[in-house]
Amino acid sequence: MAEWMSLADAIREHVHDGDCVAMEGFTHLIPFAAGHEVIRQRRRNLTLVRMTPDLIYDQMIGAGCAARLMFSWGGNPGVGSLHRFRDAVENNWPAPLAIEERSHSDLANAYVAGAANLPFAVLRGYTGSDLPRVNDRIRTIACPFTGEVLAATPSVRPDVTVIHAQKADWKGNVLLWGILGVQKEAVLAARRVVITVEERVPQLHAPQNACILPAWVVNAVCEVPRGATPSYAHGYYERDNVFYRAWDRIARERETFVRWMEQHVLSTSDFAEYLALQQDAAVQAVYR
Amino acid sequence: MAEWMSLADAIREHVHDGDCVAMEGFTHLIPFAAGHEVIRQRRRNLTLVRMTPDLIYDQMIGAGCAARLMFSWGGNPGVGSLHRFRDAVENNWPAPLAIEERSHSDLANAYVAGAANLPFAVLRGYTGSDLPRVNDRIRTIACPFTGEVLAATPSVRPDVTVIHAQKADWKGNVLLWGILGVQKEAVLAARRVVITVEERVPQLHAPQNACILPAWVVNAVCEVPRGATPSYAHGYYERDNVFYRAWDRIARERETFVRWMEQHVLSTSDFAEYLALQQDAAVQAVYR
Amino acid sequence: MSQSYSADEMMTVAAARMLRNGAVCFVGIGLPSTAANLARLTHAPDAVLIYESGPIGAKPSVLPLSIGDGNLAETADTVVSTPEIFRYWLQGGRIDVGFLGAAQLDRYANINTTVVGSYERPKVRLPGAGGAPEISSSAKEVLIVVKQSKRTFVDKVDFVTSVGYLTGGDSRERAGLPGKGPVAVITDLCILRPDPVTRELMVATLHPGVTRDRIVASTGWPVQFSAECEETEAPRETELAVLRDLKARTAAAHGETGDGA
Amino acid sequence: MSQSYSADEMMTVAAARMLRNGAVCFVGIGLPSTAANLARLTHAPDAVLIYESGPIGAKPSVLPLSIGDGNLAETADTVVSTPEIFRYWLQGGRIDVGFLGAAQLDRYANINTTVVGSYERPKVRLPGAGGAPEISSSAKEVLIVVKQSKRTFVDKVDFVTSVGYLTGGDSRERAGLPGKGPVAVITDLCILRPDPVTRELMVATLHPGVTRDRIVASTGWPVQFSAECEETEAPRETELAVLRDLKARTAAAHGETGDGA
Repeated sequence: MAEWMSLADAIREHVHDGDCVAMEGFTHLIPFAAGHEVIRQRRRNLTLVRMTPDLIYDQMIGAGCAARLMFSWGGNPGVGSLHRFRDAVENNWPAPLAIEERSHSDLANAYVAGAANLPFAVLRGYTGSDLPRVNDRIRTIACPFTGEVLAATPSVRPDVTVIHAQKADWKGNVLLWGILGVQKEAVLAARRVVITVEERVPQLHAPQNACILPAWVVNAVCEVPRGATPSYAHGYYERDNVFYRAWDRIARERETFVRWMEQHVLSTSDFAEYLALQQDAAVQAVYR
Repeated sequence: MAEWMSLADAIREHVHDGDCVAMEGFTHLIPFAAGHEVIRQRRRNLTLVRMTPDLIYDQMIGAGCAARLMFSWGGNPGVGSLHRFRDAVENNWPAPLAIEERSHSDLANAYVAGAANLPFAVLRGYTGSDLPRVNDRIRTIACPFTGEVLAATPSVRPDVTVIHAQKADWKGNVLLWGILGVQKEAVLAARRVVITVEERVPQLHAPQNACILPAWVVNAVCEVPRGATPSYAHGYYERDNVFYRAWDRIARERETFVRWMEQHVLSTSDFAEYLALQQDAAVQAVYR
Repeated sequence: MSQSYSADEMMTVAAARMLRNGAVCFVGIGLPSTAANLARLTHAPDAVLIYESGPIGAKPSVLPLSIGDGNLAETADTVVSTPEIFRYWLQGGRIDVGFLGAAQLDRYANINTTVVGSYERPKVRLPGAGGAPEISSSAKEVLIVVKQSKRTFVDKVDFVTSVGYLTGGDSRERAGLPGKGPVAVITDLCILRPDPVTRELMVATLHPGVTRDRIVASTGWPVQFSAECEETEAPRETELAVLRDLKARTAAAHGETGDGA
Repeated sequence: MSQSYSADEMMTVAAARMLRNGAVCFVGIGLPSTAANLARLTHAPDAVLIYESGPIGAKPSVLPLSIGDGNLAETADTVVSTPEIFRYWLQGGRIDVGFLGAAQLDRYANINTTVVGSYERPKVRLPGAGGAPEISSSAKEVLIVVKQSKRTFVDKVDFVTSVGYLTGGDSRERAGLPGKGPVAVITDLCILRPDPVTRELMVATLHPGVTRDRIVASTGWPVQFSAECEETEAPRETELAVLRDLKARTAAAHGETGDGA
């Protein structure tokens, strides 16, 4: 049953060294505040799962939280490379990063299978691709009726899934809308669930078939306004495209990355303080 | 691409003798008007698929449209038996009815697999049940990762799916809400799609994540107000529980059934005329 | 002995009491729905009612006549598709308690809702499986609510639609079924519970005024009584008042008793 | 020869023209998105744009910088979950045209977006597969939009992320892939199409002002020109006007060129 708590407490209680962690959000509603808190609490040896690693995992990988990454597309959308991800894969910095690479379709199906408590997913995919050659967890299965051979991959069952959503009511029922990504499946596939929300409201006033995660599938819910910045929260604020572009410069070199991480994340006590710092005119001038 | 047409034309064009037909709607939005039109046009030898056959299939089976039924629960909800269904299975009247019986979970998964263009579905089910003994299309499959044995069943791919929905816009984009059942999957699993709606509107004004079937997955769309009567359409009218109870008496004996079918369906030219007849005080007196 | 309540009321109240507050409950139509809603309106206000048609967290003001009544959707926290209910919520292992009925039941709580007689040439064709095979396997616990008679409580079910404890003992565990199985069978005469070892249903409590002879005469196998067999607590005033009020509201809304089948 | 348009504009216009009105198009970010929206705003107003993040029938007023921009959701007919996009819509066989980019491409239009160098010790780690392996197999037709250079158009891709025609001939059909495969590769220099028999990419049209020598010098295999090889029609006034207007609106909204990567 959902418990309202601070984000720091939620990460302390539910994200442990060595855990398999999924922080999902397809461009929209990416749980940056939670990612920063994981970095602040210096979690190590995590297996990170995410379809599109994005800046959030670039930051966590560069900060040394991850030992392993399962993903399907690792880039800075609309900008270019994830430099910290590349540095880890190409040069083992700050630590070696084992990767398990799948396609979007596969990983989306693997979350569905996890949510449905199945050990594997079946899909039409990978025919002719080299991916099964480098990932022995992409296998085949024959249809028991037609004999047709399809791809089979293991389901994803994170120890903990962390997402950001728009609203939760006082009981902890969570509502999200707009681009839903794979969040519902990532939540239902996980053993534990931490959700940050833009705001806590008395009533959700949701449409009948809205995407709602009932309080009883959530462990911790935390009010963190603008907690998806620099991604966006539909109905609340827009994507900070300037930051996505600035990140390319910040993350390109280890020195600038380390300095940024130290100043902006490790030296701030929480996401509100981080956000205040982002508004600083001097910081904005550097980003632009 | 959706074409607006009369229901009679839609059934004539898209439902053929011998077709595999799914008419879905889980208690809500059951396409009765379309079912009546199939009876009026005297389609024969149909394979009917439906999780909950309900009165609509009781009527079609009793009228001799069906050669085969795939289903998971065949009763008059809240009332009792489907007498015409039972008479067909127990006594071959008016014709023998081959049945393929599955569970709700299976059939729901089979529609999902159909919509996803997969030849089979995998589920945790049937362990210890006698159903696989009487249905050789319920088989097993081993997980290629864990070795665990699960149930596998063939996907459902109807020749034509018929559903009723609340609204469509002039292009033929269809909106439904409330209890959605398995309708989206049944539509996307089918080769052809006929949809009746309560009303044609200039704009759908739907919430962002509403259940919408785009015009380009629909073949025919027909405006049939109250077309789900005696089931209900959320936001339009309620379930006619009196009729559901009256049906038990009407369908119990072949004679009363045949007379009702002749008077109410075969002798009316369309659903509007049928509905007008239902309002008749004498008819209402018989039902109550 | 004069009673101020009916056997049906006793059964419904006894079933309702089994549902702990906060439990996530997969509810079928009819008696299970009545019992689950009675629980919600008495000792278990935070029970979460899930109907297979899609509503999650339904709080109906009147009892639904069908599994997909509009009132369920309107009062639910959310309404999802039927495949999602079966895939993510039931198979996903999120259901604490599944409520089931039965046309036939054997001593190991195996359920038949398919046919009386042979499958190929049935004497009576019953509605079929519905959600029951997967509820009986995936719900963490199962409660069965059914009227007791020799016709229903049979020595051997004609068809195993949904499993209880299979052939008893540890046969259910060995079959690898995720859920624990039926923890109680609530009838209009008594409450039966599986023996911890043999898993045979034993009479655990007798409803007030019901004799052992009557139980024996209503059971198609040589039914056993547990050593601690006591009397079921009679329905309390408040339980009866809430139940009757619910039924009256339902009757007013549906135009009849609305108890469902 | 002086041109009133850039090579990028020629490429985008040529790609947009490939999209027939009414086509259901699975759109990636960057050039594919620009081309698909240009088509929608010119000759193909009824083209249906599907983005892998969930929007179906998106009609963005400015070009999205990311695959999940809010403007896509707001202008879409509906927004579904990402698993649904891949399961029901792409794998379901409902996509007419998939637009893809490439970091490396070989003569049979096989695509690499995974690594340059070896997989275990890559020289350059690229973003990876994304939706491409299943778009390339399940979309009825594929269009590839990519800038042409020897670095990109290679004799042998370092890694086959997404298939084109495999080893050519009927090898794609024999592998049982549902879709037809890449029907055109649109570059900043020319349009290539697969030979009907060998399936090797042949230059079909040269963009105005581009010489055969330049194509040869920009291609990592001995590229062939089809017998009917002609000049690509130059961008028309209206095409350029709409494209530049779209880019200007995008720049105003995003604070930069907004072309994406």
